[in-house]
Amino acid sequence: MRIKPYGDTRDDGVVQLSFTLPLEWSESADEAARRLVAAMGFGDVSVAEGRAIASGFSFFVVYAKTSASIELDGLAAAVPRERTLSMDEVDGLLRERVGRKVRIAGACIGTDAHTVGIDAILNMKGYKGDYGLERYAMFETFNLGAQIAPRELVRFARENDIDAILASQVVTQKGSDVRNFTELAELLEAEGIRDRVLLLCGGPRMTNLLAAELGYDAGFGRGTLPSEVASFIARRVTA
Amino acid sequence: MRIKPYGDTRDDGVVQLSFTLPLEWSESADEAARRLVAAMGFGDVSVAEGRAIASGFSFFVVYAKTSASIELDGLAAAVPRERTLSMDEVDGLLRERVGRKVRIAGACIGTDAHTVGIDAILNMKGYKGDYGLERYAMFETFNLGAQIAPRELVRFARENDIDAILASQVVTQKGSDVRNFTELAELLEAEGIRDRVLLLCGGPRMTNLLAAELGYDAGFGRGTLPSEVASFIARRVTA
Amino acid sequence: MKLRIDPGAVAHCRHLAARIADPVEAFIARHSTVAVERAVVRLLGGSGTVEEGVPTANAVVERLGAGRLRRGAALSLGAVAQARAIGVAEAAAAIARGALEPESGDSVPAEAARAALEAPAAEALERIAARKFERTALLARSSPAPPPLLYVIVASGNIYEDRTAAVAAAEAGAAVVAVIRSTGQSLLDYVPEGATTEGFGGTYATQENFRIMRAALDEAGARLGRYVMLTNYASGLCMPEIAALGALERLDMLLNDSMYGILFRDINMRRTFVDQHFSRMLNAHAGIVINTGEDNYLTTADAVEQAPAVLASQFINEEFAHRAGLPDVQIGLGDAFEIDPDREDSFLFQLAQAQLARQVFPNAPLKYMPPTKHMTGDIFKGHRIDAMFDLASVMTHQSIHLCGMLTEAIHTPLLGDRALSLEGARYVMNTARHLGDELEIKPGGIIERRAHDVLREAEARLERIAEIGLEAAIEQRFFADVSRSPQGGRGYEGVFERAPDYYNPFEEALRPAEIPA
Amino acid sequence: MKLRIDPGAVAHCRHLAARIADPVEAFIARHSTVAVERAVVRLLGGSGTVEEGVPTANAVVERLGAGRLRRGAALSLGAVAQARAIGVAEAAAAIARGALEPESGDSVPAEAARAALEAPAAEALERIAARKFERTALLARSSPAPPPLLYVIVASGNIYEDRTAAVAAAEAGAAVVAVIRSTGQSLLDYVPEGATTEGFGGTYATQENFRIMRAALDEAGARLGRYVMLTNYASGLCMPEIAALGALERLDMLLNDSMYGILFRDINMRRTFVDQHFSRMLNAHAGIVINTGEDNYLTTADAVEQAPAVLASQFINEEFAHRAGLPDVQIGLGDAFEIDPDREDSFLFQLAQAQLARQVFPNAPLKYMPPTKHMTGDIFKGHRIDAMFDLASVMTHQSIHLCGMLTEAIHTPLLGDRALSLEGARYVMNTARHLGDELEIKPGGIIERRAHDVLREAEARLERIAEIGLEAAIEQRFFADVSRSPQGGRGYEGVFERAPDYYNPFEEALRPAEIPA
Ligand code: B12
Ligand code: B12
Ligand SMILES: Cc1ncc(COP(=O)(O)O)c(C=O)c1O
Ligand SMILES: Cc1ncc(COP(=O)(O)O)c(C=O)c1O
Repeated sequence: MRIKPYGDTRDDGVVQLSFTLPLEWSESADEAARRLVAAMGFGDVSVAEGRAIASGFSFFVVYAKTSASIELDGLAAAVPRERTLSMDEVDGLLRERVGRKVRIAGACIGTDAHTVGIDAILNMKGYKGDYGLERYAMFETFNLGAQIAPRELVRFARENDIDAILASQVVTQKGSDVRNFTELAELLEAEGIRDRVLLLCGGPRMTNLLAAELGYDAGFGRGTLPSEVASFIARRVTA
Repeated sequence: MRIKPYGDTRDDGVVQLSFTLPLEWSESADEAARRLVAAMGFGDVSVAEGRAIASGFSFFVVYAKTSASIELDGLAAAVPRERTLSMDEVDGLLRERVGRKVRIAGACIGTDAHTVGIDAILNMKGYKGDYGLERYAMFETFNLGAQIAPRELVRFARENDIDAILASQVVTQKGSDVRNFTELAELLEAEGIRDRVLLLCGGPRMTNLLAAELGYDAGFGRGTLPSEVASFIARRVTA
Repeated sequence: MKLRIDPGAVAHCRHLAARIADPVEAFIARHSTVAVERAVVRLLGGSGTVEEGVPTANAVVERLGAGRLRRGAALSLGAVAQARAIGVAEAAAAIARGALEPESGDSVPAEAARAALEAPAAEALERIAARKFERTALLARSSPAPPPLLYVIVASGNIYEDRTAAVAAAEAGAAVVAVIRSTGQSLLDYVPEGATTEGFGGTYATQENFRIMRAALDEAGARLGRYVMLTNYASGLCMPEIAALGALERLDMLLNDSMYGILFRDINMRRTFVDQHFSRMLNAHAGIVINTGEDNYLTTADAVEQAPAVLASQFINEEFAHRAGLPDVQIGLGDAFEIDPDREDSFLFQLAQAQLARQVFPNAPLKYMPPTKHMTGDIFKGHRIDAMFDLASVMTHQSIHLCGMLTEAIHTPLLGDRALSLEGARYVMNTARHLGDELEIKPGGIIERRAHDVLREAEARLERIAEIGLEAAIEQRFFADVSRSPQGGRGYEGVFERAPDYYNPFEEALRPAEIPA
Repeated sequence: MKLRIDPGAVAHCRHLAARIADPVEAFIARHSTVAVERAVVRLLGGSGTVEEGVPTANAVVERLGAGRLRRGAALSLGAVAQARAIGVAEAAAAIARGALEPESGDSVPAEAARAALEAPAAEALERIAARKFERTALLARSSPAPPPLLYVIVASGNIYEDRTAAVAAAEAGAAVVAVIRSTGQSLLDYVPEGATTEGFGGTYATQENFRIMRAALDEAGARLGRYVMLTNYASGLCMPEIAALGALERLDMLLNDSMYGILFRDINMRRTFVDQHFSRMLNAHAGIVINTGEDNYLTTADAVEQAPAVLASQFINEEFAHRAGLPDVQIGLGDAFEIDPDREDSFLFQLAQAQLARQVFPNAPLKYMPPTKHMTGDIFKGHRIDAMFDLASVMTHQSIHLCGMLTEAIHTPLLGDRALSLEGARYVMNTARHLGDELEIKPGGIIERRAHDVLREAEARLERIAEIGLEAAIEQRFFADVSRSPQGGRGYEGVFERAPDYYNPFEEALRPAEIPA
């Protein structure tokens, strides 16, 4: 089944856009905005607002209709979503099939100091009422904290027989997250321990698809619950 | 010169979008949104927000980069903008070259009852400190008011030797403006008086380009000042 | 938060409103309209259409002719039914089709005709009462969100899309859903029939459309555990008929103003006065909350200047409503947040006006309309203006809150717009839930002085109106800056003087014993 | 709007803050750091870099070595200058390059070395004073918008894009522009050089970047008829150097907190205490308003629970600031609007906290930070949360208002985001300009009770801290839920005990005669 955006009627394709153009405002700036949105492939372009926001810059609010649609069939498969296991299930599975604590090292890498996200996954307290990995009987977690160089994390993993590495990146400007994640993955390869560890990454803009591109085993985005991460690890180390 | 949207760096092409999809929210709905925006031709698609707003409907806020750009050269020509004449200039021009009052009939046509816009152009008081056409010595104006059938307006024009017809449409839903404007233009043709009158239209979404498509001499959009309309009429009837 | 206002001035305003209403009421008592009679026909069972889609009610009134109509349509129908020993509804249908001549009842004495009407009239009133009790029962089981009632509009033009939108809005937190009418419907002198899928800027109000929406919202309400109210528009050339249909289909609110049609649709004032009275009697019996239209004064003229006109009009609307038997709890007086947002301290003025209305009409379910006039294509700023509106509403305990839309200046609301609006209102009202109760207005400050000024000025206007009479006042642009003459405007031809033996069984049954309060 | 708060409790808090600061000040007096010494070198003319891009200041400190440094870098420079009969700046450059050995001054008596420093030190202080007078003159000619000062950040990573953004923001109404530093800069133990075009989540703070921004904003300010302030960040491993550079390049504000680096960057606490003191002395002389970082407590921990920690920290920051010679009008104490927006009556709690700060620190230019933690990708709701923040700010007369961005959870602000934010703030503040003055807080109500609770709890915490000492309190997670040890964290190796004849000409000149207020 294909669907399109819904304004007030099925398949009307209505989309709202806003953007700034490096252009002094005038009526022809409105027309420039209209043409630009038409050039993006939209129809029925209506420039609802266009005005100067600074000398040489104009801001626009536009409503337009897209002819693009998206196929839903097969989508669910592209974003697999397994049932989240309970803490008991995770611990039970690991106790039975691994028989020792799974060792986890987490850090906010590079110069990024946003630890709240990785803390939410690792710390006892967890996130939104969902306990963190520290609370699981069968995980041993090491939270290295903020601004950890990829090299340092790799060293720690090697020296401490880490089973799973959890790297976080919250600052994404100018692709700094991609750069740091890549560096980490490459170092693990270079050190020859990539296949010995489960490699996870996360952050507000992470998706599983991006993670796969970066050579990670999984990626977790905004709103991730610790139990989702725990389930994933438990399933993968026992698979 | 070609320009692109400006996020925080020249030519980064950043655009904000929002839309609703007729789709139950889940993580795969976010992915659907991402793919849809990619299908629209955007790159670096980031779904900043995706959530259920009702059963079977999800709302999304997306930031993405467009590769579309727009050519500025020639744009000014497409949206010609003549200097607005002062009231004295308008009256002077008409006195000199026409030698009698120019007769104007205005109305909000069809079932549309939004008279504020056409009143702003016609009434003495005008709009934003700019006097309306009634105030000009060389215009004689007839404001027929709200919900005037195109047929009625045409009859009035014929019976009263009207020089310029000003039709307003504010309700644009489901193209009702286009329908009414078209009916008016066609009736004038049918009655054989189309070339005897100057035919102007206006409303918050009107553009000169749309007006031309509809067979009008000019179209006036949001924020139009009466003096702009007066100047246009004066220039055209004396051209 | 309380304003110190002069109770004497308020009482005096009410007294003046009564003086203003008196001569109008006398006129109403002596007249009826084609719309009132059509409503009577509908209540007596004259539903559906005859050939060419003309509604039965219109056809009946047409065929009865002016002379017979002066005695009330009911009397003719009763007579024909009696003469032919058929039901009144059947008589109506037959007359409409032209299968029976109205003359066929001419020999039946008025007594007998009235007797024939008794049962069907009582039955109609009972059906309405039953719908009202239904509502009461549903409300008793409902767990509503904290006040005010969040109210949104749907207006796609297509009743099925409207239904989708209404259910989605209910799920997103709407307590009231209104279906905006297509532009132009209020000028039609008949109520269209059936489910409709084409309209401009709104969807036609038809009995079938009412049913479709009512069923959908009942279903959604049951699922959500809270009753979702349905609203439509009465004011227009068919006020009494819409009131009748709304009563039968359990609408919960109706836009019903004693002057809106006059001022904003150029409907004849006498027609409107008569129509609003009978329609409100039906609203009263149906337990329908009326919404008056004072907000409209502010969408065209300057909101600071017009505030006294709003208050004066509220007093007049209240008085007319009382006289039609509506208790305070069914009188949703209108007001709006329309002061220029870029005016310094405009929010203080808004608070003054909203709080004044709250204190002057303590038991009325005030209807608070959102910013519209000053909304622009800048949806971001618009969303903030709406936030300030939401704040004023919760601070001053407004009752019926029309959620503002960030896209107000662009299009009738999209499904997503409504969700953003409801979410936004919920946020603001929750974060500032008790703010109004925790703050006090500085005595003699900007807010209080403004409220005083508005009250004084409204009183002065009411005094002038009482002197010259409401008709003259309307002619002299006392409201919304428009002038209408007593015999001008649409629909005047449908107003007529009642014959001495005029009879309307519903009016008889519903005439208030005394003016409620 | 006024809270009734206990002046005794406030006075007691101040007294406790003094008791807390005493032992720390004693420590400060006995120590210096590499960063303090580098700042001294810079002020004495040691600018630029030597080979491999190492800043002259760092090279000098490196080459002097620990032993010599204990007497203060200035003394060595003075001695070498004296010995070689060259200027002090020249001496610094030569030592940095390795062209002169520090030993070459060892025979010069301290007296003579100090004498050699007199002129260049005085000259540096005069240059700074001249920039300060420049500011005063520009401000006198400026027509500012009504308070608070609208403050926005630029953070593209590229100083030239930042410049474009800053000028655009000024045109859109910003009164203050801050250039956010690249992530990680605060952990560099040197200040980078030159104009920079690569940074992540911010742009490097360099002297050249300061100059570029200052020139652009001066130009825009002249055009707009109002002075536009420039801000950057001091707290970090280079606090004193940034303070020196900010003074020389006429920055108007600097983020400068006595504990931020400790808590949020794991910088050693002793290093921070010493560094903040000297940097603030320079801020005082330069007329630079400091901004403290209490808002950061609320971005990680719960804002309702942390409010007392914020207030306690404000008292401590104020006390340290006073001891460095900063008068109240230069102490921009931090606070933030970070309570969960979905909490009922959260706006009342925000008002309580903001108004409490306003009354406790009546002369401080309070810095009010926008919602960040609870902002999400829903830019529409976010824009409303920001509106409520703007309202709280204008109602409680905050001074420095960091405009919230609707895209806070998404990216560092785009040019358009800033414009929407400024427009939004202007709208809310203008429409409610005098709202705070026209309302009174209900005695004993939710707002007042909350303010009392916060004050009492802050007092209790300060009491505990005074007992155990600030170092122990930080170790025991009194602030922001993090624990730091006195000898842990970054940069401890750069702290050293002063030799008995330690000399720092700037400290001598700027030591406050008495604690100002
Ligand atoms: C709190 C905060 C701070 C705190 C950080 C304190 C700390 N100890 O973490 C302080 C005040 C110190 C700070 C500083 C700065 N910040 Co900051 N900050 C934020 C803020 C407000 C909230 C982030 C947060 O805590 N989110 C809550 C957590 C729970 O969500 P999360 O990180 O997404 O994590 C979840 C998932 O992503 C996932 N997850 C995350 N990591 C991982 C890892 C794994 C392995 C897994 C499985 C899952 C996972 O699970 C978590 C739970 O669901 C955001 C704005 C916002 N509202 O998002 C800005 C923000 C992140 N900061 C930003 C920036 C730029 C900075 C600064 C450079 C300056 C500034 N502009 O404020 C500095 C530099 C800091 C540095 N060196 O990195 C930008 C980043 C822009 C970008 N996209 O690149 C943001 C978006 C603000 C903005 N719009 O400018 N910041
Ligand atoms: C005021 C108003 C009303 C008043 C109208 C009173 C009156 N006498 O005009 C009342 C309350 C009665 C009303 C009713 C309705 N309205 Co209304 N109304 C508005 C409102 C708030 C402002 C319109 C306005 O006055 N603008 C100010 C004038 C000065 O601007 P303007 O019309 O654009 O005119 C300027 C230019 O366009 C130009 N211009 C216009 N016409 C012409 C003609 C010529 C020849 C020239 C040269 C220039 C020109 O010059 C003018 C000056 O610059 C808008 C929302 C908004 N903020 O825009 C909704 C709006 C226009 N209404 C709308 C609708 C749907 C309705 C209703 C159906 C129900 C409803 N949703 O409220 C009814 C039906 C009325 C009907 N039969 O037409 C929709 C239209 C949606 C659409 N795009 O199709 C809007 C956008 C609101 C919404 N989002 O739903 N409305
Ligand atoms: C009281 C009242 N009745 C009716 C309407 C709608 O009338 P129409 O359908 O003519 O637009 C309104 C409009 O807002 C109103 O306020
Ligand atoms: C007081 C203070 N200093 C400095 C900073 C910035 O430090 P960094 O550059 O380490 O992010 C902040 C952050 O908001 C702060 O509040």
